[in-house]
Amino acid sequence: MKRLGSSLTLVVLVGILLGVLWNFGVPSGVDAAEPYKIGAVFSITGPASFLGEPEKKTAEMVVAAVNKQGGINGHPIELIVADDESDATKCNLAVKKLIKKDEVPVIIGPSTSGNSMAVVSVAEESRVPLISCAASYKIVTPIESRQWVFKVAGSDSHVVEKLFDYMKAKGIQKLAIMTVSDGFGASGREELLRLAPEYNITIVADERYGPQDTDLSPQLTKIRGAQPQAIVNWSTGPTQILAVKNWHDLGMTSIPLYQSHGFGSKKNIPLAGPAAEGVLLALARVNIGPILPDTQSQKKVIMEYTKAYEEQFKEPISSFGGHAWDATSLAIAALKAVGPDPAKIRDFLEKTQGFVGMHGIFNFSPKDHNGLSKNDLEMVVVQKGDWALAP
Amino acid sequence: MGDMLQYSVSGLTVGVIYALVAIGYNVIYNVTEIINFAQGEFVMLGGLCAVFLVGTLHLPISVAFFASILAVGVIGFMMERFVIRQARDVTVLSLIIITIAISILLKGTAMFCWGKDPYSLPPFSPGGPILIGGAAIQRQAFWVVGVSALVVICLTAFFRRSIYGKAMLACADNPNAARMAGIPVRQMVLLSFVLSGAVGAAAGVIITPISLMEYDRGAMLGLKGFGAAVLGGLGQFHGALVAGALLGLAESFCAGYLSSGYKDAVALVLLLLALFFKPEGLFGSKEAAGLKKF
Amino acid sequence: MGKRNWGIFLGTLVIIAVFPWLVKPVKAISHYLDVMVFAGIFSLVSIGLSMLMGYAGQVSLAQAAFFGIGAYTSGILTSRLGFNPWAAMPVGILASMLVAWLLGIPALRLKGHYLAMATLGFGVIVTIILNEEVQWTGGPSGMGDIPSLSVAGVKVTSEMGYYYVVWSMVFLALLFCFHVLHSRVGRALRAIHEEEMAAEAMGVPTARFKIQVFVLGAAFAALAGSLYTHYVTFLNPASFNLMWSIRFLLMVMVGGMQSLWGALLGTVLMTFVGNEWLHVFAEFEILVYGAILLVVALLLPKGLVSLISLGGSPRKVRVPLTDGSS
Amino acid sequence: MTETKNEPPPKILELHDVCMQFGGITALKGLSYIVPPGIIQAVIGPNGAGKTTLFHCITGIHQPTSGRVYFQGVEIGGKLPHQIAAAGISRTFQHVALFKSMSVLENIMVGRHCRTHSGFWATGLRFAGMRSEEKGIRTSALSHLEFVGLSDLAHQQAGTLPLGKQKMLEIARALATDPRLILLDEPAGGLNMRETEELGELIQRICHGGITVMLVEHDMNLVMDISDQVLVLHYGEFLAAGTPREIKNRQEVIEAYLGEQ
Repeated sequence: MKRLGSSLTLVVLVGILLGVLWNFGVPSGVDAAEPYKIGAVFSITGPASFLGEPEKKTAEMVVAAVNKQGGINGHPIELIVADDESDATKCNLAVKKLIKKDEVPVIIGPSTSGNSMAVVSVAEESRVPLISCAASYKIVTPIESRQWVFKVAGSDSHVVEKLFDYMKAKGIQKLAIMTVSDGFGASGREELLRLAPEYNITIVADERYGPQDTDLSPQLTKIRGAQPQAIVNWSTGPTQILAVKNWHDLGMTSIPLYQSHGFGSKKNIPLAGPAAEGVLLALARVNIGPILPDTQSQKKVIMEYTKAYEEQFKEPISSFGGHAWDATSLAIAALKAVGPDPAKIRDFLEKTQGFVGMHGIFNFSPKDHNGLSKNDLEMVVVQKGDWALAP
Repeated sequence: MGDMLQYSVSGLTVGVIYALVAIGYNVIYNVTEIINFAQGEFVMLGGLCAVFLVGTLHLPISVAFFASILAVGVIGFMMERFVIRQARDVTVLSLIIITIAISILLKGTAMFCWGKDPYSLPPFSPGGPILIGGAAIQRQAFWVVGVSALVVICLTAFFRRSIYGKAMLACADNPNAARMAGIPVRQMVLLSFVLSGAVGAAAGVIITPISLMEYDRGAMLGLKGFGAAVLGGLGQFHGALVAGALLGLAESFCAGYLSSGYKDAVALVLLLLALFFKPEGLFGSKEAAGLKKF
Repeated sequence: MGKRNWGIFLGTLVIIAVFPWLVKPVKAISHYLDVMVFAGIFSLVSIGLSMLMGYAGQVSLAQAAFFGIGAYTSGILTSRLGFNPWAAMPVGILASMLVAWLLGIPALRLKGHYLAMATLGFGVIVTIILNEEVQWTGGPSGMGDIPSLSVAGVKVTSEMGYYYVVWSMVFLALLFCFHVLHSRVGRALRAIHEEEMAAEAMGVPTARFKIQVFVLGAAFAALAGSLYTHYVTFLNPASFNLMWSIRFLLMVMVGGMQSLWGALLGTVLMTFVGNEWLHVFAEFEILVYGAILLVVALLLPKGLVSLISLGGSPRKVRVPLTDGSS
Repeated sequence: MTETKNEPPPKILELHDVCMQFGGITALKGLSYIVPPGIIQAVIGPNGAGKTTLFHCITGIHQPTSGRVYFQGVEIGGKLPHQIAAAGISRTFQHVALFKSMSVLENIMVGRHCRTHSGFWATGLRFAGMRSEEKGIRTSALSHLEFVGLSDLAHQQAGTLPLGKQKMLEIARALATDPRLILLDEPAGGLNMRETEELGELIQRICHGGITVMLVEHDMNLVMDISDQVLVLHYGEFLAAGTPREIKNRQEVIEAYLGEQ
């Protein structure tokens, strides 16, 4: 009898476990007017949290503002935010939960290219439009198997094209590149290597380093040895500040240093300190609202967002928050036009033209689910601790 | 030639930090044979405490240095007193899990207090890098080497000369015999965690001006530090210093001449080779390693 | 296998078989099916780890690395070289077993912390290689468009289909392991865990057995890796890093190390806790996760399973006189 | 190596100038000794004389620093303990080394390990050969249990047994490996009078079963009572050897134990 007893207890325990799951998960009653749901998955914690956090704050801010004015045709917007902790498996599960449990008609995010790639197949199979905030061009190519996937971040290729145009104008032919060994760095490196020949630029040094390295002088010393005419550092987080400081400390300021658009957050300049003087980068206009000429069509929208964000969160805006602004606004525009039907939203997004956003003017088409180009970027230089339009 | 010097300078600077982390491992290991997986977090907390004291409270760096050491020492105290000591069935496995859990908790708390962005500290002595033979040596690097040397000297003296130090070593060799000789083993274990926290914090404060500090920086530092500790021979302070420097140089030269991507792998391969072929480390004695009962 | 185990085995089999139909109709928890698919994949890894750690007493922080080797071998063979997924799977398993054998020979001479650190170091090296060998693994930006599994010509893309493929593998693995454990090999492993020197003196080739069980663990992890690849159809090195090795270790520890049921229970619970129930804490998730581990490690060294069999005095170890299967 | 029927090898175990050093200390200095088969060979000497070290050298747990160990004419110096167990030497340990969480029967079944061979695949897939082998292991283990009189405790957890019974179990486990030579390391340690007597009878029964016994023991009555030969070690060196009666009144043996008069 004893043996049967203990195996029964195990079965009963698992039964109780299921019971707990059962009622724990069931939601309470239904709200008044049918809310329009928007699903959002960002890397709020984990290594990519510097992307996810501003994105989450911006998305919530935009939805709150729209809800304050009565939502969309009387329907309040319900933003359901999930944190994928910068992990592909968690992201896969979060997106499936948003689709199955919350039955959202449109999803914004994820923040990183890696996680976006992990959920492309989920969006395609569940036929729910997904607007990624990540940059890799692979998210929307090949277009045939990316019918339901859009992205609001400029591809790295646009940023590289902008940099190379500028370098070509300055007559730079020998370039050294140093990239961080994570998704962001690898994608940048691919574009730099792919597009360099088109601008007859030869890559004389190709260095890589880890996201948590404490010192980049070995890499920079090796680059100095290759005597390049310019250096491109492609990374985000602390390593891009280290690159600037080591470049300055090693007395290499005679060789111009270009950074990736990752350097675009205002917080980086005080961190890098005086060493950042003269650093060049290609940035979306969201980061340089104040110095934009008034005629610029994006200026108004950018200034509103900058003021609202800095007032609410007491910290400078980041270009990654801008991606979330574009994605959320596009989703809201689609909901306003065609209501919460995934297929209609997809078609609406695909036909959106001239949408004025933070990162440029979006012109989507059945062949281009990104809708941006290199002209949506500006060459910027760090002068006296702030951005200035590059000469 | 300049490059060689530059690689060795940056290698030594980073290597000395690994050495300090390794010393943190040794202090606890010497008394309890526990490998504290949260050692990397002590370094991170040291750096971030200093950032808070200097950045927010505008204290001078010297005060912040000692205050941070004290603060992380207290964290070490609480970790041993309220957690390690409560562990019931103390097996190697449960200790590994406990220290990993503590490192996750420390990382989480740091994330809340300091957020997710990297922070910097003004270098101890202002001014640009000093150029020697084509290599630019940051002034902070001298502080790093100087403070580390000071820590090693003090600790070696403490363990060799002072009564407390000898008592702690006695606890390591034979806790029961030490109890018999009237040594309060519990206090010694507590003291070891406090000391290890302090050493970790010192490493954190002096490295932050060079390489910035953020809430999840502890893990990799902890791993490299353990590599240095094993390479130098667990329990050997001077071993840790030499091994740390070796590790730093190996990394830097690998980044310089081989491929910078595999830099971390070099340090880990050295760790594996030491574990497989010379577990007692460069300076440890064969018998000592053999007798350590795990 | 003892009567008691057969009872639990069949009971759990029924629950797992019925689970999708229980969950499907209820909208609120219909996504629990996806979580259970991952729980099944991770169970394969933790069963192998439980054999190694719970029974043979050897700690390993490299299971995520073997999980990765299996996943990437399948990924590379199917998406780059056009292999059929079912053909790529055994290759991944063999590759992982070979690597485990090469690592095992020097590593398993070590004990305790040293062994933990050796396996940890190896795991991080594998992650670095996956990151750096861009032309093969796609590096940090990952490798995409991997074909999904197809059973008898039918593409298994639905969660339900994959659920049954994965969990049938889990039960086959469980059956295999139970049979091993209830034989001379199982007794030898437990003897190694209890008193290694005595086991050696009684004629158990302890070194060889430790390596064999280490290789077995790697094989299960690689099988799980292949299943993961064809389910997510996208790989990036971050899914196989040190943090995942720690999670597998914790799944086995939290569940309880002295039985494979502990590993299974721990895996299912931790997968749900990690991916599902902690979301309510949102920002505080990392703190709660750390706190749970600490509480379990301090108060429940024997894991949750010990709660179930806490019947009064240390219960008699049931070895029926007549062989279960005769 | 076939044994000629009528003339068994004159020696079952031969130690040839065996030395064992741990860093500074020399535990065994040049010990040479021959153990004839089929006898109870006692090994005595004050603590630290090197008795347990000798056992470790014979069973391969330590590798002798120099010198050679022959078992039935074959050198076993460099072999691993499990190979030596398979060759036919088994042992018990000074501080009982049982598999505490396993049952009494399972402990003995582990002893059968070197006499059986099915590996992971065979046991995992339950090949036919494996099932019959399991039955063989079980019946053999039960018979050894019977031999030491612990049959009623077959399913008891080994760790919960009283010391006396644990010692008996350890002997049964050693016998389960079908040894030709069994080394008993202080089996009588911690036993009361009655248990020591039972132990003495058991050891004699083992010897009559054709298994040579080497016995390290401090209980002089037991040693003098049942041993055929006695070897006396002193600070790792050979001091004396002979029948119990010869050894009992040898002057240097008494001094070694009781110190200078």
